[in-house]
Amino acid sequence: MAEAKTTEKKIPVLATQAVENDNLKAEIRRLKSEGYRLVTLTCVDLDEEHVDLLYSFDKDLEMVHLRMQQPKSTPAPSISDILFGAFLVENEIQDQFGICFDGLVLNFENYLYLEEEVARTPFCKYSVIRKDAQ
Amino acid sequence: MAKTIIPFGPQHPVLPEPIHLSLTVEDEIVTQAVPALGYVHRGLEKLCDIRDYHHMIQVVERVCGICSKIHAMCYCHGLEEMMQVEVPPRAKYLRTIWSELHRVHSHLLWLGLFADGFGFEALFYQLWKIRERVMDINEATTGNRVIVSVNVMGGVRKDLSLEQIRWILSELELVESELKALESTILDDYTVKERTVGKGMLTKEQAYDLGAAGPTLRGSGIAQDCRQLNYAAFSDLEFEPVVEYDGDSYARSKVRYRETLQSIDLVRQALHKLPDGEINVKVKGNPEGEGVARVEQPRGELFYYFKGNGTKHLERLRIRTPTFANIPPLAAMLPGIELADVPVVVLSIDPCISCTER
Amino acid sequence: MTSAQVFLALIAALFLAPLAVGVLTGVDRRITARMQSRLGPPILQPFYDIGKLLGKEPMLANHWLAFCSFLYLAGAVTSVVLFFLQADLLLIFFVQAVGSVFLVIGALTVPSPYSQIGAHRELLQIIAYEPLLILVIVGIFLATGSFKIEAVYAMEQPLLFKLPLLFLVLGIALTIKLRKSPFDISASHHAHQEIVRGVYTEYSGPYLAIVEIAHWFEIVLILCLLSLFWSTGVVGLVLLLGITYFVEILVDNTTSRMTWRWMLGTAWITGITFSLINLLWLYYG
Amino acid sequence: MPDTLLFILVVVPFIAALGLYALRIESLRMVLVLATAVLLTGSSLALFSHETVAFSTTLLGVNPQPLIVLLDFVVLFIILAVGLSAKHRLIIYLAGAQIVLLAIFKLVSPAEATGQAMFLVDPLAKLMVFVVSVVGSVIILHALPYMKNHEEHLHLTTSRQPQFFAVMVLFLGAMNGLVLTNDLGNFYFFFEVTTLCSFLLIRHDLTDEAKANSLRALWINSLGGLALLIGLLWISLDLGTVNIQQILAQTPEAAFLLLPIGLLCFAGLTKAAQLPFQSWLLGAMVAPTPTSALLHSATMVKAGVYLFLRFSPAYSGTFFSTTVAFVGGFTFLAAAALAISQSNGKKILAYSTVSNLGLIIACAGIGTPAAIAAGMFLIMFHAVSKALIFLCVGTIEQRIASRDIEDMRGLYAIMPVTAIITVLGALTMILPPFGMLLGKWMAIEASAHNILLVIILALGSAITVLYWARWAGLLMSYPFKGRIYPESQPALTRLPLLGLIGGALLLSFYAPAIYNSLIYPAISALPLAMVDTVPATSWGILVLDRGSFPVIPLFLVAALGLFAAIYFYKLAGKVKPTGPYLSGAQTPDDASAYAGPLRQSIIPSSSNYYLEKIFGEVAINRWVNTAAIVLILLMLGGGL
Amino acid sequence: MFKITPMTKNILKNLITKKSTRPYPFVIREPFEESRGELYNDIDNCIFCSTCARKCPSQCITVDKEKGIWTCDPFVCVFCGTCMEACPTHCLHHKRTWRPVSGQREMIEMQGTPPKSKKKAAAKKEEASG
Amino acid sequence: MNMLSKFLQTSRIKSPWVLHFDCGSCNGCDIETLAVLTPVYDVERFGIINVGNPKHADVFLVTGTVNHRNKKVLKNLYDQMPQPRAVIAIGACGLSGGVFRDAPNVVGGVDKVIPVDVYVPGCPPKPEAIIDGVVKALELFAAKS
Repeated sequence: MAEAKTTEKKIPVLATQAVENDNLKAEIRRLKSEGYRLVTLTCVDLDEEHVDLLYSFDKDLEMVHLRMQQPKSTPAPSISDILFGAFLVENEIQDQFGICFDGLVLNFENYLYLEEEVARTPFCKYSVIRKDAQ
Repeated sequence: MAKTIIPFGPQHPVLPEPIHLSLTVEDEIVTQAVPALGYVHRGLEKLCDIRDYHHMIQVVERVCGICSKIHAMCYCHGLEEMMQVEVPPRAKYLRTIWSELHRVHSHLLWLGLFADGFGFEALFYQLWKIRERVMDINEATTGNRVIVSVNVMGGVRKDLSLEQIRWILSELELVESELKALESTILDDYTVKERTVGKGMLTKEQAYDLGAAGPTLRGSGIAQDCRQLNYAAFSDLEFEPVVEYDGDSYARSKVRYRETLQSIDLVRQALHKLPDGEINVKVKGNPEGEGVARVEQPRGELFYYFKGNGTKHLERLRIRTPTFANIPPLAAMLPGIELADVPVVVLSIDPCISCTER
Repeated sequence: MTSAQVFLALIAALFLAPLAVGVLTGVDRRITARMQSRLGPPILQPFYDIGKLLGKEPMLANHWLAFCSFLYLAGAVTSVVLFFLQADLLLIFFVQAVGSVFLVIGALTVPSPYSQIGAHRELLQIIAYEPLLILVIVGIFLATGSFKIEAVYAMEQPLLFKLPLLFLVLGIALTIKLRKSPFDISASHHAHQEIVRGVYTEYSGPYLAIVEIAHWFEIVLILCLLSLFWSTGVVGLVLLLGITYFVEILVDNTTSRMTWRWMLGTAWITGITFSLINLLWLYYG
Repeated sequence: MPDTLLFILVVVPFIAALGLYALRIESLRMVLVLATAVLLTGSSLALFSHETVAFSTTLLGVNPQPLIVLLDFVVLFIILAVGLSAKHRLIIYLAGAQIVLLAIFKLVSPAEATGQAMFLVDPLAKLMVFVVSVVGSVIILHALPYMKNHEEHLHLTTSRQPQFFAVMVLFLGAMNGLVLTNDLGNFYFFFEVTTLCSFLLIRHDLTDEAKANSLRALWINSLGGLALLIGLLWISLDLGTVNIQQILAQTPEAAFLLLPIGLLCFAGLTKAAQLPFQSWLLGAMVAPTPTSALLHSATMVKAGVYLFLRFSPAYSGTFFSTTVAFVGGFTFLAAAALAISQSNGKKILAYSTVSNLGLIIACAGIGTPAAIAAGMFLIMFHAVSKALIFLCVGTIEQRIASRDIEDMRGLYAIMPVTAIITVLGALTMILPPFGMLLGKWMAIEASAHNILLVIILALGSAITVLYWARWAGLLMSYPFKGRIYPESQPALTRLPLLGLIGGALLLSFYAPAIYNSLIYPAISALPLAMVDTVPATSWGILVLDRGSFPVIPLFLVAALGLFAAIYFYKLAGKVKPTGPYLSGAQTPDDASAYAGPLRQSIIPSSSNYYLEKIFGEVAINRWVNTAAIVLILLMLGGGL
Repeated sequence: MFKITPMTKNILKNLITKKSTRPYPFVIREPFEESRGELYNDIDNCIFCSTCARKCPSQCITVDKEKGIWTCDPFVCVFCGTCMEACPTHCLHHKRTWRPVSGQREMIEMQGTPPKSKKKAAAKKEEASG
Repeated sequence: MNMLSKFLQTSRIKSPWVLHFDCGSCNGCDIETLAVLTPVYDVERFGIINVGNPKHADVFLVTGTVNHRNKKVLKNLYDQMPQPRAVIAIGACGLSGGVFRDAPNVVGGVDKVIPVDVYVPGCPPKPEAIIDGVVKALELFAAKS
């Protein structure tokens, strides 16, 4: 699982399968048809421009992770129309990282957790300008 | 037809925690339920920028006060795997014992609150009375009743003496016998069944597709328990995941009742098999790379994601708690039930909003 | 009745009876606590509660709450006074309905969803227990030949022997009126329910105190009705009331709160079946 | 003198109606209506000064009989014409059958026996005349501003008011005639006139719905008319007389007459819109509200129960009588249950009317003196209270453009006076010490020996409380800080409301006096009444053999409680205001809204429980109608 | 009856057996040996090394080496016991009883004498341990 | 009259009804607060009932950190409580924010929003400490009246 890197110590890396914006939904559908269920999404702040979106799936306690690099300025495709359970976590990422999701079934529009006073992007190390989701 | 719209929460006596539901009801039948969160949101995942990864143990313990030990265990377990630290076997066993004790007290607490949700105060009081024994064990062995703070990186902070083990065993006997005296009330009482059977139906398919976790999933007939991943000492202990097939509130309460007895048994097994040796090892260096960890909380599967960058502050810590996964199934269960059953159904997923929002 | 008797009856109705019920409520809470393996509050706790509420700052969401709370009290007091003056039972029943109706109207005047739902549930409770009370009264009439209370006291044999099933029916009505499990659906003493304190939600401070006192009077009335079933001896009467009340507490502690649908069905079906059997037995037996 | 009164009560309205129809000037119409109202009110009150009077066959020296026969056929042919033009087969058949039967009746009926009274003023009639003339006049006065508004709202080019008021006034005359006549033939005539009036008034607005509903009313009432006519013919063939007093004098022994009397009662059931005939009354609610108040709650439908009360001595003590009690009692319960599921204010009132009429019929069926007294009380108090509430709903409807009770939530803030009057009106329907409850109390006490019936009455009376109390409550449901607007109304709108509520309270207060002077003589004159079971009064306390109802003492206590409550209410004006409890989620600037999900500010709304699944029309209509039909068949069977 | 409402048995048993209430303010139960109560600094032994301040996860301790003032905000302290275990001189410990409630905000401020000689050594040792 | 006013005063101390609001606590303090209502601690001995409705409550038990969303709720609830009233903040979070002081969405302790009468430190405080807190609040009532 963990691949060795040329440092003095092994750095564990998560085994992931890379996906792009365009084939994300197809991959999700494939996993769903194979009987995987969504565990969660994880958003990791990479730099000023990008975040990583990790989609974690599970089948009989075996996990599969998809990794998608997502520019902060463009909306990511929402998978909540395929897996309703994803709506909450996508809303959470909207709140914390300011990423917008296209086609969220229940969109709290960046105010799932936050009130106006703090409605910035608290989880980004590099601040971005929040766009109102459509 | 005219509708009644009710703000259910954030402050509501039947929900111990602040969650808001905008309920639309007609003749007390719920036609629409929109949840609103954010009343407990603290943003504590972000604290990893300020607190180092040792401090974060205390922070993640306070994600949820009811299963604090298990959060800390998951956190330590994940980081230890990332940093390739081998935890001594006694520490593994002790972690198992305390985590199962937490499950016992959490399930007793839940059974009580559930009874309270349908207005059975006497049962609520009796269950909480039993629970006090577990709390006493916690306090006597760790120094605190609720947030026990026994986990450290590389092991645990407290050890159990032989005398304590004997006392715990005898207390557990009492807990078990007192709980069994209530068994017929929890499982067979006419009024209890009237209020729970068939309420909040979640089919097997729904539960799977919506990503339900823990007893909510197992109550719908899917035998998935993260303890089968054999973390801590679970590889040496014997247990079978508890499954019920009806998918209603009654099935979920049955799962939790049987799990309580199962956990008492697991504690007993672990205490009998408890190996000798060190209780912790010193952890050096800082976490680097990525990793995940999953353990079974009383409410279901807990998932941690770590990303380290070689400093003592983690770069990203992500906690997915079981209630977070159970909110979408809850949203699916609410429409169509009676207003009087809203607390019952909401409680039947054992919501821990403080986990959900972190 | 002589004027001295009337005076004594008034004193008993206005002061002694509610005091007794206050103490009874205290004992009730104490026994409940013991059943739950607790120590429980002092016996005089209900009086402290009332006293505290009277001393609170008044706060209202709608003026009519004040108006209605007082009329609730007026209705309840009048019905008890009428009972002690040995008036017509059916009349007493209708007069107490005035109180219940005003409690509901008061709760309905506030546009607060909890209060409104509580009020509607209270109305459902009213339609659940009112027919039962009327039937009990009719049963008493069939047994004594009169709706007047004097006729009951003229009996040589306790009514209980003639109306055993109707006594149970009255017990159902009593449980609803006492707001005890499984019928504590519109309001309950502890607030652990889905509609907070239901019909009481918006009454606060002194107005809640008035509502509580009025509720005591309502309990007095129901207990008086119960007492009619053993009108021949004080010992039997006290025993009967004691046992009935104890059973009420027992039921309260061994059942969960049910829904109004269940309540309506149960109260009507069991209540009417029991009364029908008893009345037919009385009529033809 | 009595002759003149009778002339004024019965004939003058007919003349006034012609005048109103011909004169198309608004001010003149007003004067004419006012004058008629004053005349009618005055004469009906003057009638009380007379003992029971029987009138000869002539009225002011003229024999009206030929005129009546003529008009009778005119009415029937009009109905036939309506049926033909609407191509409504049922109406055509029913009208045709009646024309044929009436012709037969006129041919075979014995010549009027001389010396027999054509009109009779007895206490029951006096009571009905009072209800018709006084309450009716008040309603017609209220209709003056109402109809003006109504037509403005509809943007009519040519006013249809002349026709409206003509029919309304005409109806008063017919109704007075109906209750005063002592001749079943004439009774039939007046019965048909009221049917026609009702038809005309229901279709007044000429909408499709109005037309359809008016036709339904017409055929159901014609069915009643036919039953009445058959019964009439049967009786006249058997007894050789159609004089009501003579029939009553012979019936207790003449058991064979029960079936024709059953047919008369059947006519009464249709007129009183008892189950399963309630549908026409509900449909009639499309008419302008004064119509509903006058015809469809206060007076015309009372003709049905009047029939039951009038003939109660004829069947008292028989199996038939018991079934009548059950038919009435069942309607009382079922209509009350159906009322729960309604949110349309006028439909609630309609069901409530049906329900209360059922109670009165049940009283007639019980047939003891106390029960008859209860029935008479109920007729009077129901007329006043129900007319009041109807007028209130009409007034409210014109202001808020809705008759849905959900839309009346918080009405107190917009129309404080009307709201309070409506609430009081609703309370007079359900609470002691008011007359309606007095009647209900007497009814339950009188029926206590009939176990099944008393169960039905107990359930019905509880359900009645539910729909009135929630309506009363929601009218006052407004937020604390909500502004209360002063209300201005034309005098002719306000005064009738005040008059009726004052009347309801005063009549309730004087219930013992009314009992002594009016009802006691009526019931003690009943052939079966045993004097010792006749209720009595003393000190304002109504005493039955089995119980007592202290009307005046209760009034005093109530007044005391009310004053104290008002005092408290005044004190509460100084109290710190607060918003409703909304789980702490209320928004900072508006305490009656809360911050919901998605950042919305939501105003929590409440609605009544309509229990559609349990008491809805869809859920139970079929069952109750079937049960009612079975009961009616049983009743008619009991006549055999 | 026991079949329909099995709770009856339990309830009646409670009625006749001893109640489980601890009459707390009147009878105080002996706290457990390990209980972590109020944080207490034996200031005479304190060397003002600041280890506790660094180890505290809620950062409620501040140490002023120069003036010899050790302050702790008891309203922030989460009673985890980390500082107690990290303290090189074992001068920090938790009492077995909880900290009493109070009506206003308060700080624990303790004035001691910073031992000049030991200070540097302790600091070094702390650095070494990381 | 004197007797009556004396009775009112005693009853004020003898019958504190509490409103418990979880203002973003981790449930630790929350369950301990609930535990004091249960048989082992049984605060109904002091006449304490959890009424769950600010309009009936005398004592306001607040647990947990205040965040930007629930501070409004906290204020609303406080405003709906009639006088005399007391606020008890429970646990490190309620007193100051505890370990979460620095988290992004945390305002701080309860006293940043509403005046607090009694502070109960602990993480979570033991049920006995919460009872102490209520008793202390009652002393304040006695002093106020």
